[in-house]
Amino acid sequence: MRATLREIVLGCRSLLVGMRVTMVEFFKPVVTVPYPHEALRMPERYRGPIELVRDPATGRAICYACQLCARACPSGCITVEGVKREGERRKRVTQYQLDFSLCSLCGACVEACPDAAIRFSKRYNWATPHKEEFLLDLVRQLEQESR
Amino acid sequence: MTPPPATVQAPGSGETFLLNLGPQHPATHGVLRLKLTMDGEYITRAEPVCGYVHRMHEKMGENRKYAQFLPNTSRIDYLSAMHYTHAFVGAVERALGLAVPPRAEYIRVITSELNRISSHLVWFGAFLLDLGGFTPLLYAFDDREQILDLLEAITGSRLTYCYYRFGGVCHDIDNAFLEGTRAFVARMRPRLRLYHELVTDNIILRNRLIGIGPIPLELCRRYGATGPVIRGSGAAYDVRKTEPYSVYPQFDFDVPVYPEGDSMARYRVRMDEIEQSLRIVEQALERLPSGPVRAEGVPRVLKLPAGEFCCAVEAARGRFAVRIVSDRREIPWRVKLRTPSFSNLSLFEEASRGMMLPDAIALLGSLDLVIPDIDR
Amino acid sequence: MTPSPEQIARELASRFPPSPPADAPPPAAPALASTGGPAGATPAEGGAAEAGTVRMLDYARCGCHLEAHVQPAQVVAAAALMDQFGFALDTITGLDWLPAGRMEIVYDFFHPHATLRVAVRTRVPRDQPDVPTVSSIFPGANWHERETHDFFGIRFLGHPGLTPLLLPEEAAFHPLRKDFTG
Amino acid sequence: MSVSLPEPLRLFALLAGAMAFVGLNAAYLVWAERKAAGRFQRRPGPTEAGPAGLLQPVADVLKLISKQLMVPPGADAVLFRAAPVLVLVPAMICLAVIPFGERWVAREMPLGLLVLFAFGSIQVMAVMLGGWASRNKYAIISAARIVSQDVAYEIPMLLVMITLLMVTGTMDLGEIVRQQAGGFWRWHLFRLDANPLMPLTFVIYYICMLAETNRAPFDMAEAESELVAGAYTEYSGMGFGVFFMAEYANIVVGCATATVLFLGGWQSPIGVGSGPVWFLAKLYGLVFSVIWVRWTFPRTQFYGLLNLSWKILIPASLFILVLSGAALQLSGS
Repeated sequence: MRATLREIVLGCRSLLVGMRVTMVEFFKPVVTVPYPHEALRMPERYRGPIELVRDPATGRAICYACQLCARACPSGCITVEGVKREGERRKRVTQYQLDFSLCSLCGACVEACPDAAIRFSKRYNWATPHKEEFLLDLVRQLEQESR
Repeated sequence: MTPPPATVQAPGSGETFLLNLGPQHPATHGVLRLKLTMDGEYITRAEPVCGYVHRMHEKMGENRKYAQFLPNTSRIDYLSAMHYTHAFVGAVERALGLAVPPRAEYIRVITSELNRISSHLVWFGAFLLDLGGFTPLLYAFDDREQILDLLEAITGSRLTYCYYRFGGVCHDIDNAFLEGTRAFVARMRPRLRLYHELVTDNIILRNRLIGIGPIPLELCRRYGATGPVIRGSGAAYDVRKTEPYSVYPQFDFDVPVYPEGDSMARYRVRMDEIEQSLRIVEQALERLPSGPVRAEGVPRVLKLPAGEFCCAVEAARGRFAVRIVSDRREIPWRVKLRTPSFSNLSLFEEASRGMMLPDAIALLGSLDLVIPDIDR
Repeated sequence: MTPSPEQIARELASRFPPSPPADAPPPAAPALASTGGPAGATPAEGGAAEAGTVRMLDYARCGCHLEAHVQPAQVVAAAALMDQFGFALDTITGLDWLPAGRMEIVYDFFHPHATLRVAVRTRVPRDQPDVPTVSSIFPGANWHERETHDFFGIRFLGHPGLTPLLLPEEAAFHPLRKDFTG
Repeated sequence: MSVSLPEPLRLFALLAGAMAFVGLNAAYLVWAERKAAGRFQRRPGPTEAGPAGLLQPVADVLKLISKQLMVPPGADAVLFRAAPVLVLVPAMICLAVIPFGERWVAREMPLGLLVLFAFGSIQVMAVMLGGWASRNKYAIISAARIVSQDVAYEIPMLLVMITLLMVTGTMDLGEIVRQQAGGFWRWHLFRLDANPLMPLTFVIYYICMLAETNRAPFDMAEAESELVAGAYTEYSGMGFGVFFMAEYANIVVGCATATVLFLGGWQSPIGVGSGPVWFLAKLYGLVFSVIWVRWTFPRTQFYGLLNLSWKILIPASLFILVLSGAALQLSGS
């Protein structure tokens, strides 16, 4: 009897303590970010879909299609093609295709690149109902940016 | 299509009905299916059916180079990605005899323990959700968000970190991370007190957990249950202590053990582990050595010597072990992943016999399952 | 009371001696190899280690203290021995040694109270991969055996329900066999 | 009602008023609950539809109305369709007898309290009916739970009512409120002279009310983490919407009853300036506490709920009843 009464009293106390906790939280400011109106900035190392880096000297992509990224990729989602032009020491990238629907953003390609010719973009809120839109042509993307 | 007749008989009538809990059900946290043979609200047999998110990671391991398998390790148990990567790089480092620089080991410990806290916070929230309390989930996620922000800043990802490399870690940590982690540790202690006031001491919760779903130590041993499950049944089995890896022996921390074996014991183990992880993080921050974060002389083309190499870690849910069988090629002959949720769930059928449905759900929640970890 | 690796090794070696060839005298002492290199074998020599070999291993190197090779028929007795020593079943898995025409089943054990890892191994022919189940001793083996059956097609005789666990219900393929093609 | 209307018209106006009140009340209580839940959880709650999300209920209703009503194959179609209606109508009838102010009562009756209790328990049976008719195992388990929960909690509730009746001596709700005029110490909640355990009586009533309305922490019937949505699992569109509406209507009825019986109805706590404003303030204060409780506690276990009723609440309310009788006898009325 005594133990039961004690339990009831302690139990009621625990309930009141819990209600106090939520009431204190009730008057604190909200912690969420109202997403479409306000968005967080992605950190420096954020891993978005990769993009080609421009060589400031030439204005073109640094990439010379050495294929190391394509070989490092565990999902095989990178296809690179390059052409060697007359009088140039290295090949120039002509096509850099990324199948983002296969990419797991692991970063093996960026790490494998010997010349830092690819980097992560900060793109994160990206959705599409069409799978083909995830087939990215990074060379064209770079050209469009320069325009 | 006519559904099977549903009848509820009084207990003891011997007439049972089959209840399909899942694969889509609020309490199964993903796609686990429980085939429940029910006698009224009492469970006479609970048969877990898994494999709905089976991805055959082990086959993928046989098809790609060691470095290419690294991203997979984050995706087996997405809530303790750091630990899983740790086990895999650990096995490779053992095989190659790589000495990891101390700073890298310390960074691994800090990130692993932060990851453990964030995993336990998810469990805490989801468990309370199973028990019908929604508010603690959002409090826990608020705290977890702080960890995810910290880890995202150094790894570039919020869940699938893929941060460890053979012989070290990917990038060094910066001052902002150190400050942020200190601030988090300072913030978390009062938050734990809040959790105890709101949840642990709550009489409703205590009545729902104390004495419910008892798992004797013997049952844990025969099923190979590890992690908070076996520690909640009275065995101080923690891979960080029994099979020390990384620099864990240098830290002063306790292994929380509760002998009762009920859901409350497992709950308490995890809550205490958050506390202990905070202690480890604190110590690691204090003593963080300077130096490189990647070992010298890691071969560009990674080939392991022939033989088998195992490495086990204490993941948030228990013992995770990787076994690599190498035949000197660039890709492994076999990668075996021993996941804790698999063994922890396998005892559910025996442990839940004769329980009422809500109690069985409390038991299921207290096992802290991640379904992709079971299915791999 | 936690056993030492040497003690377990001696016990294993004396209980599961190498099967004597029909025309040779039984060995005088059980074979107990000293601390060796990495565990296991390579596909080329897959299945070379004879049943009855017990080897102490370099834990720092391969994450295991001890491995014992037994006959397929002896796995239940070996599991019972590990049970007596208070071990817990860690996992069961298969290995396909295609070049040697054999499959290997590895039983991993950990000790809940000690730093001790033991692997019990047995080898079966690839064309008839049968081995008795240990689920009567370690009920946890039930799922591990089902999984191993899924992946390798190894049949665990006496198993209470060897239905696919992770693979689809009607799956009749074994993806981790080396000759499996998607 | 100062304007006298012919009886059929009056009845019609009354019903229309009750329906409008129930609908609006439910819609905006949902909004309030979501806002409050948000604040308890440190998030803003609905914000997108209209200022501060005030149009959210309109959007919700439009969505629910536009959905197809499904009757699961093999279900008892008649009972399945009748259940939502049966759950809503009693709540409306109850609202009709509740005095919101001195003259603000739709239908004053000398036996108002009896009406409240007669119709108050129908809704639980209607939810059970819905669960039973759904031909869904989760719904049936839920229906079985509702029955035993209802049986367990009607008893202490009625015992508490008898205690209160001994104090008031009347079942006329208006009269009961009038007895409590003159300041908050005159409220039945604080009538310690009539029964020293009066606050405890209120607490027991409050717990029973939570259980009767299937509100957390006693929402075993819905129990979304166990039974998906319990008795409502198979209901779609407005079928579910009506259940939802009824849930809030029943909360209001339960809280209004508590206000009338214990908190002095429309009487001002300081004795002057009484009016319907006070009634609504007390009513929605209680409703807020119901929301607060829901967003604080986990759900009780089913046998925990029965234990609480049979082992604690019923003995306690019996004890209070005896004590009340003794006090009445001693004061020599």
